[in-house]
Amino acid sequence: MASIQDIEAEIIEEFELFDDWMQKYEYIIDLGKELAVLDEQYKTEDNLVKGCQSRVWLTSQNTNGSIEFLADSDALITKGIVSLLVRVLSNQAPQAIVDAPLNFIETIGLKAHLSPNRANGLVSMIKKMKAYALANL
Amino acid sequence: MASIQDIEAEIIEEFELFDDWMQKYEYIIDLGKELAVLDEQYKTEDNLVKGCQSRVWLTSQNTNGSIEFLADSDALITKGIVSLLVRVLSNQAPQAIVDAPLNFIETIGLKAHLSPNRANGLVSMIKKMKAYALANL
Amino acid sequence: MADTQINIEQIRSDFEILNQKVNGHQLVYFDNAASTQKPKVVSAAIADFYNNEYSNIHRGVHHFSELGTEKFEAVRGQVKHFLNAKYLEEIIFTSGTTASINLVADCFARDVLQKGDQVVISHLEHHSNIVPWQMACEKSGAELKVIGMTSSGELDYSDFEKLLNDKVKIIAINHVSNALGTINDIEKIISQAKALNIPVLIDGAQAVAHLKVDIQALGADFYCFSAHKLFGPTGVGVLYGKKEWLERLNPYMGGGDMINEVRFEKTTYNDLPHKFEAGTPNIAGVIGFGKALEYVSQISIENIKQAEAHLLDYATKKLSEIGDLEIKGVSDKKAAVISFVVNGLHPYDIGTLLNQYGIAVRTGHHCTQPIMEYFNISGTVRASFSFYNTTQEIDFFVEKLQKVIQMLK
Amino acid sequence: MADTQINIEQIRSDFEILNQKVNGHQLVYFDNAASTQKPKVVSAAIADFYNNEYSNIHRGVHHFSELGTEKFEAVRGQVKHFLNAKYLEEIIFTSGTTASINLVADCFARDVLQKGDQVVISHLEHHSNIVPWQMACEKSGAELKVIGMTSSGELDYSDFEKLLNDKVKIIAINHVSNALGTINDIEKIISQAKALNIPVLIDGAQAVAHLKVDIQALGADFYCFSAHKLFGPTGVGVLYGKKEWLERLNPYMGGGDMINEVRFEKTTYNDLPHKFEAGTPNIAGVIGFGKALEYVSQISIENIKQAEAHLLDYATKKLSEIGDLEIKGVSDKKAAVISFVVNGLHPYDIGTLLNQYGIAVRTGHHCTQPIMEYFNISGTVRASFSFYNTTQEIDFFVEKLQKVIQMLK
Ligand SMILES: Cc1ncc(COP(=O)(O)O)c(C=O)c1O
Ligand SMILES: Cc1ncc(COP(=O)(O)O)c(C=O)c1O
Repeated sequence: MASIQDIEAEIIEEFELFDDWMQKYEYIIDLGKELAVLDEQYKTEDNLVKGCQSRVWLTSQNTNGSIEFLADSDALITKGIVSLLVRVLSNQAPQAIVDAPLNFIETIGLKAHLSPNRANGLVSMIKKMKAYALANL
Repeated sequence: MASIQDIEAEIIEEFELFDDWMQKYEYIIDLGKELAVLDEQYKTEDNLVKGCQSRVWLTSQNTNGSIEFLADSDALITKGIVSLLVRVLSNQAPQAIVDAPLNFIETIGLKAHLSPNRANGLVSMIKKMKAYALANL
Repeated sequence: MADTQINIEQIRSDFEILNQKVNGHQLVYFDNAASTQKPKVVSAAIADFYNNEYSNIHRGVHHFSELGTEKFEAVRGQVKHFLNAKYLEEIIFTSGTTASINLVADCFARDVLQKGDQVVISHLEHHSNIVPWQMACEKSGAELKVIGMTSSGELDYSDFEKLLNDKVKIIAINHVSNALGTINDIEKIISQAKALNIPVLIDGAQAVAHLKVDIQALGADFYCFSAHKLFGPTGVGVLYGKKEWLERLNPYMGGGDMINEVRFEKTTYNDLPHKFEAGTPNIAGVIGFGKALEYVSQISIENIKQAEAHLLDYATKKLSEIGDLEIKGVSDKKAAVISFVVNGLHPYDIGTLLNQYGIAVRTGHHCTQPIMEYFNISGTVRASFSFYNTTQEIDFFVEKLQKVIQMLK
Repeated sequence: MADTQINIEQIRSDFEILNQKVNGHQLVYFDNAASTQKPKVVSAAIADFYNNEYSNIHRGVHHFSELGTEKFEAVRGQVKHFLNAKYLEEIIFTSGTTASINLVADCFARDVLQKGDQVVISHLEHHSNIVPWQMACEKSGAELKVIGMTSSGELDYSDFEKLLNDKVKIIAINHVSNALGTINDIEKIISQAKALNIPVLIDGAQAVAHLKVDIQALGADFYCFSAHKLFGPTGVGVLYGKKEWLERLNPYMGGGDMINEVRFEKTTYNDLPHKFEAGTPNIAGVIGFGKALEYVSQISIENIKQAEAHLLDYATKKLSEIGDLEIKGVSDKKAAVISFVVNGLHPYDIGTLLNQYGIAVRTGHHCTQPIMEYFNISGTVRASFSFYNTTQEIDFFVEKLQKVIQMLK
């Protein structure tokens, strides 16, 4: 498995290909569409991450010290970003997840979506992912 | 008895003598000092005119259709202005009191003291004087 | 001008922000129901007051304290005139609509409502006209009753009639729905309530910028709104209350200015309106609000209404041509608000992409979750217009919206 | 500069109003305890926000809504830093000190106080820290207890100790008396209260502009102040509350922003700090307040304190030389406030005549009637200084005061 740093670098490279915001958003939307649909059984109140604009569901699983995340959102753009976060943080060791700076979000120009003001659930999702990793250290 | 108009004109004339605000205020202060002290028996809660900066007491008496006002204040400047109002409105017929425009206050430059914001009780006092006259029409 | 009776060029130059660029595009501000922009006279008045005349007001004998008091109290007069209220002391300044409603709800919970009484609101309310009443009911033991809504986004008036009975101690209804734009028939509601002697509070937050309110003709007992939705500053609200009611209710907050005499054994309260205005008010905000009212009266609400009706018609027609787009709230009496959903698309996505074109719309539940629940949707995209908007802006918006829908499909 | 560590010329040029003429004289503004003046950066920030960036905040996905939210929330961070609070969500924005105190008092009346409980305030309080507690006691059946004062204008600490017992459910005390300037020993009060686990609310309205407040070091459970007394805009207040307390108390007002989910059957509340911030806040005011805090931190509270201590000493000495003049409040720990009476003369007369010389002082009871009653006077003349005042202004004031006294004698 590639390291978090490697995957982040990979994503940054992918985004460098885009000339304008439209291509970028189209890509994110595609990512959102492609993200494996979360099984309805996981869309529980417990797995729901608060965010009054769009909702995010997240489940986490620890298999021999490697953590897997499954997630979904009702909004496509949020879902696209969710897919990036899942790609970066899934199947990593708990400590690596806890330490992940997630700089790529800013580099690829999506920082605004990660502001706590967005109320799209992403900030809380990251917090939850890290908290889960921390609990599984 | 001179009419309200005459007394107002008289007062305006008196104030025209003053070159600056200091003379004017000195005169008002003197008027305040000279105003017959209201007998303590009249300084009742009932006769008190609300005003949180300075307090005014007012009693009114109707003798054969001519109304007499007696008044006092705990602040000298207020008392001076009270004395002018008493001078203008006392011993007049109720209708004349009700109708009195009291323009002299503005003409002699004391309008600010009569603003409802002053909280010096003067506005309420005038209201009370007119209300008493109205009730004695 | 082509669009309206009013000189739109002139007007747009009064609102400097309309020249701003967002993401490389000229700002198209269609979030007026959340808050309107301010003509520059408003901020100029505020800045001038702070820089050249500032002082705390009420009871100061010095020059600037008097001047500020005069200016502040003059705005009370403007509001009285604006609403055509009967008495100056019926105008209470608060920090906003929400504060105005909470004031009444809390005073009612304490002074009026009893266990077994009922409070009537509607399904169309903003959270600010729901939650205070839930809290008041919890405090007093009264019961909350809700007038239903119809699929066109209107009040269900027959339901309202069924709810009327002498246990109802207050009815609280918005004048215009912020989520759907529906102009409610509050005249009807008030007259039916009057017949049973039930007081009515109108949440006028969305009405005052769009239509003429004559409070004496209406006969409402309370009327609440925010300055920031009427081209004025944030942090200023109005509570109109009928004199008899304001006299009957005890104060909401305690503090400076609202007292007559403070003794530890017993405190007596000041006269109206001060009884309900504890503490230093938003002096500069109120003075700025005075300028906004002056500005509005120059343009005239009648002209504003006309201009907005035109924009609403135009946009409704244009949007109706977009496939899969459904407008929520289709009453034939509407303020210039269009809420819509596009089949299968999330409002958040649409709003995010429109923003890339410099178009500001609001997305989400608009603080009206019960309405969203009624339609079984998570939210809408809401475009809300003001008289400074243009049909050109609507054209641009519709064009980009179609593009955005394509991207998301 | 001769006066202080700070460049007074530079500073005075930041406050444009100090150049105004009143009745032909340069304004001498000694009414700082009522409200401070604003550096021009404050009004400039407000005007700029309204003209170029305005939008309603929270939950908007469009550019200006995001920008506004960021700026608004950044000020919360500044306040946290200013008070050295532990958590961001301990900072609640209100409309003023009075609103902050009412919020706590009302929540306590509902959630904490029971019949037989006691609330302790002091004889030195502003009406805004008396009346809300009287109302809370009336609602809950708790009893109001008052710490006495001494003839020097200090709290009677031995009296305070006598009032301590486990029926006391909250102690509410001002940090600095607005009428007398006394800096109360709140450290002592808080530590004695802590020993009995009694929460303490500090009314810091008069403190924040004059001395450094470190809320973690202090250990107060609640701390309230107004922006307008800290060189900021009107209509903005702060309630600091310890997280445990804010979590325990239920919301004060209901409305937009403070909810998580609204259902007619049941509404759930948002997290801190939003739980206590219902409705559209005073966005522009808070952003302006951020500028004021930035300004204060550039000057530094330490420098402000020093400059003001010098002014206080200077004025106290000068005034003490005037016969028949008696300073009320002679604690050796005082903020830059001098209240005085002149034998036989009414404060209103003195204030009125000083105003003719362009001197702004406050006269009356200063919203502290119990203090006036203690001294058996109807009011005082209060000169209160800020760091932008000068000893030259004090000289002018003292000279004219003597003249005024002569006129009135
Ligand atoms: C000690 C004290 N507490 C409370 C207040 C009330 O502040 P505000 O009027 O800003 O609510 C003041 C202001 O006069 C004060 O000096
Ligand atoms: C209908 C309605 N009521 C109440 C409010 C609350 O107004 P404010 O947030 O200014 O208190 C709003 C504003 O969104 C509204 O649209």
